[in-house]
Amino acid sequence: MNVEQARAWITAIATTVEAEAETLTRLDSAIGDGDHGANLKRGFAAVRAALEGFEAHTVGDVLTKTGATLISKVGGASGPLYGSAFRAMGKALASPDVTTEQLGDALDAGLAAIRKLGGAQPGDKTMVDAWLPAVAAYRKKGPRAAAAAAEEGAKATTELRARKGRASYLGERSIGHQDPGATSTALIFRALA
Amino acid sequence: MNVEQARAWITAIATTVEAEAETLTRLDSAIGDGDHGANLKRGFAAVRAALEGFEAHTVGDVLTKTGATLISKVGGASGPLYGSAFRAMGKALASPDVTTEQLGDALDAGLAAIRKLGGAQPGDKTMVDAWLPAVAAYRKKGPRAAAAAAEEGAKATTELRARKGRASYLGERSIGHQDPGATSTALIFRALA
Amino acid sequence: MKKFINDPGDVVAQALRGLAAAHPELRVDPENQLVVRADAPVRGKVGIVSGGGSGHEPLHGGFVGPGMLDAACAGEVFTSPVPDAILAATRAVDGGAGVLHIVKNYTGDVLNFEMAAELAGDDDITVETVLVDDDVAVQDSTWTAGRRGTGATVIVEKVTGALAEERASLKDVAAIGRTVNERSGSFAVALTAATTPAAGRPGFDLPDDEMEVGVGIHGEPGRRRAPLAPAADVAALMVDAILEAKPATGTAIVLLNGLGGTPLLELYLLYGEVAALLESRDVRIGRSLVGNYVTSLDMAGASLTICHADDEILRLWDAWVRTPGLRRGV
Amino acid sequence: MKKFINDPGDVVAQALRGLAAAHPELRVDPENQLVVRADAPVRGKVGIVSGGGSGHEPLHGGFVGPGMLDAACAGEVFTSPVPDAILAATRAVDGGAGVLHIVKNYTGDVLNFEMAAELAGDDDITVETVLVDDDVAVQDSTWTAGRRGTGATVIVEKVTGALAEERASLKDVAAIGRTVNERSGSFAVALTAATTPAAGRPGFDLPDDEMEVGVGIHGEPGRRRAPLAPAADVAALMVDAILEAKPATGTAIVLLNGLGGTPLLELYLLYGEVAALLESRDVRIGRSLVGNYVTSLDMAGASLTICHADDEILRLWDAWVRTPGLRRGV
Ligand SMILES: Nc1ncnc2c1ncn2[C@@H]1O[C@H](COP(=O)(O)OP(=O)(O)O)[C@@H](O)[C@H]1O
Ligand SMILES: Nc1ncnc2c1ncn2[C@@H]1O[C@H](COP(=O)(O)OP(=O)(O)O)[C@@H](O)[C@H]1O
Ligand SMILES: [Mg+2]
Ligand SMILES: [Mg+2]
Ligand SMILES: [Mg+2]
Ligand SMILES: [Mg+2]
Repeated sequence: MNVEQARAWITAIATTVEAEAETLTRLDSAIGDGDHGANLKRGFAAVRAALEGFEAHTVGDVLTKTGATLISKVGGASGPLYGSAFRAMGKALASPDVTTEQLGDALDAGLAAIRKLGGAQPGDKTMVDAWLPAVAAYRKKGPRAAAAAAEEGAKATTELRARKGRASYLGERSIGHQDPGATSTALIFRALA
Repeated sequence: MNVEQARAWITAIATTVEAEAETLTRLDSAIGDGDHGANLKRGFAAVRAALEGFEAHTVGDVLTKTGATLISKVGGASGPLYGSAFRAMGKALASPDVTTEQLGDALDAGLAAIRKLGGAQPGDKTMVDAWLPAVAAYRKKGPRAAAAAAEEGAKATTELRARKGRASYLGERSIGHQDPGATSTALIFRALA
Repeated sequence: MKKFINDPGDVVAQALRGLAAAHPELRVDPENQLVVRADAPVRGKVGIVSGGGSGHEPLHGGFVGPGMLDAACAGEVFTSPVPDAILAATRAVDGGAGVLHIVKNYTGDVLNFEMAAELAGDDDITVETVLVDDDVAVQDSTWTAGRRGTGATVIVEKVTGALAEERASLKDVAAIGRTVNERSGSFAVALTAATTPAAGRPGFDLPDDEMEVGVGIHGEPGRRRAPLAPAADVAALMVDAILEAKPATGTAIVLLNGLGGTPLLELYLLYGEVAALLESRDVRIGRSLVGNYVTSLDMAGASLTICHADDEILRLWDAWVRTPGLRRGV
Repeated sequence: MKKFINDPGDVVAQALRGLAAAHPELRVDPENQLVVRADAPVRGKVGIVSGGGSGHEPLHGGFVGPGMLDAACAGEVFTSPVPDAILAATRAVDGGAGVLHIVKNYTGDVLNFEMAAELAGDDDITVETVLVDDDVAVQDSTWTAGRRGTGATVIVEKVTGALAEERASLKDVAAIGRTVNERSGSFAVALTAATTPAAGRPGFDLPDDEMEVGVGIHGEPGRRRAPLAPAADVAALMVDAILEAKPATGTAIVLLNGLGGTPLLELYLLYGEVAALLESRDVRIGRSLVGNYVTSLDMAGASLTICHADDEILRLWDAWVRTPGLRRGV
């Protein structure tokens, strides 16, 4: 992945998040506070604007800028979590062109950042449940497999009982609904495929 | 009408007002504030209680007590208006047994009290539009005709534009709805028939 | 009907019991539906009584206390109080300097207060009445019961209360009340209808894309129905109607009042539009108040009141007051 | 969706413009969504910053002013503010004695405030944090993100604000905030769901004969659904839940808080039931507050907060304060 491809990835995320904002909000209304779609739409619109005219020398520059902007503009739980993930990836990719393996390591660093900040375990019904299988699949079989694994991970959150984030307040009643954050993670990986 | 018959009239009003309270409230919701049924139900329940064990020597005693109780318990526009009407009737009937003609005069005195206090003209879409034709019919043809005339007068308010009371705020929009106060006046005369 | 009540037939008295528990500094009589300031009657001070149907809280009971009302009569929901209660309140606050009745112009309120004033006269209590009729949505009094009393009532109560506290005469207290009323105009827009406990359903049906314009505070429909509009347009509609009926003079006291079901976030947003418009019309906003003061149960909507004040009114508006609903300087 | 707004995507900044117009005594920055007390930073005084998602007005912006908060950050509706805004607020109120962050316990609020505190540390500003987690409807923190911060936030903000005004140290101000939180429990019941401007429809569907029990203030459904019940039963349910989690000690400060769409008449009625129940449980109510303080947009419902106070907390609760939402003694 080179700088232009990194930009293209982020733009693709922005586009898909915009298109799916209502779905994300609907999912978040069921077990959260109904703002996940609006949050990410606002965030990635700001990222799009921030990257315009921004001089990026490395892939990491693009991703770090993305992360910093998300932190500055999103708020909520997903802002710091996704923001930290992109910042961690940016830190790991300090060159103009990176290999698939390097990107795999960076995705893993992103996951680690989310887990460190949010403290979620796999199975807690969060974005971790899409991000984790996606990173594993990426390393073994590349971006398409990663997208499929994220999607599957997101779907599988439906059966889980939430133990982190807002959905955890619902206890048993969180079961039967797909996690919005895991769903947006699937969009991030779909944009990479 | 003797004292017992006067009591029976008031009891009959209480019963019919209770039965029709929801209708009155529905009518009052359309062009007023939706309390006319509750107001009269509360008022006549209090009248019923006040008359129990109350020693009445004249027809007037019964009606004056009724009027005073309505004033004390109803509130709103209809409390003072109906209360004053019954008090005026009571004043006019200071004997244990009264003739049809005397009752006719008393009903007219009741109407006069309503008009004096509220200042409504015929055609203003108020209780006056039922009370006025009822008194005229009572004098000419007795209680049944009075009840029919009141009913007809009440129905005819539908086409009128209100110029008094709460319905007047609606201007043109008051047209097409039957006046709640005229409707309850029809109940009062129905109970007399 | 979804309400925190026990029995639709016994709402007001039970709510007054709660008011009594929350405000030991008030004398509350749930039986007769009265709220009286604890130290009434205040010797030598004009007593001020207001009241009306319940469902408009904090009006009137929430404005009882030093610097504002001496007593409030709480009628049944949307039903004016009865003369007995008004008389009892009048007696309770008569400190020898006479009693002012502040009455919102509705047929029921007017008649019941009139009867009470007559009865008080029999007791040799001097009563003056200020009739509040600020709602400019009601246009022609030869065709109607006259303009309704709405938001300006708060300003009349505050200003007369402050002047009475200075031991002014009944005549002067009544006079300033009338001046405030004359200089005030109000206009309301509703997005939903109120549901009274007695009726159990909304007073009118309003489609999702429409609003009631020129609505009252008793669940009655408004002057007309209009398509739902942005806050900026609603503000313009209110400001236009008020300034047309009551052209600007002096410095304005502006009350943007929620009708009960509208969040404060929206009230502030709407107030921002109102303030910008008034500035563009060269109306100087001297004081403002944004919040729920004269409500209509759970009705979503807002009313705007503009009082073109003079220095004396501003001074009395700024004076100290200690009531559950309005507190300043103590 | 029926709301007084212009654009669902631009509600908070526009509402802050209205707040600025209504309260010239505050410094409002609609761009960065900050509300700062006019004389900040106050030299030698601990600065107090709170904030969170908007939609809970008057919390937090309405509690900015002498005696309470020095600054509030208003996030998007139901979305915690971003670290940049919190950092800007922290800088604006740092008078050299350190800054207290009052944070309601939600993942988003915690993470964003943490990041801001770290950044403030880089500026050599000492930050302490009080985490408010009073909602006893959330039970087991190994299964959840922990108890939510709700009504007790008002008491924490008032009490810490009063102590800071006396020039107490950051350590002491934080300590009393934590004590208030520990001694407080809250529980909410909703009759309808809130509608956010972004979603445009109620957060959940609730049948006409049911209520959400143990609900939060962000439109999320509650712990369970129950048949609609009389006010007396709702009061019992709230009181039981709170006293079980936080048994009585000392004198209680009781806050019966409306969630936005419930009329004051009903809140007082419900408070009457709560007060009677507490008396029967030998809980002494020392202070009470009934009204809309921590709302959830237009949600019909109420929350009860009981803080088992000590003398110091009562003294600070009674201290003077001058904010749009709470005013006393000035
Ligand atoms: N502690 C956590 N660790 C990882 N992910 C989390 C955590 N808490 C919440 N999330 C994710 O954040 C999503 C919600 O994001 P969003 O709606 O934007 O924030 P908020 O809950 O503050 O409204 C959840 O669906 C979940 O996937
Ligand atoms: N000025 C008036 N003269 C005669 N009748 C009136 C007048 N004003 C109102 N009414 C009658 O009172 C009725 C309303 O009574 P009610 O609903 O009990 O009182 P309110 O309008 O105070 O709620 C109207 O339908 C009308 O018939
Ligand atoms: Mg959310
Ligand atoms: Mg009526
Ligand atoms: Mg009425
Ligand atoms: Mg949120």
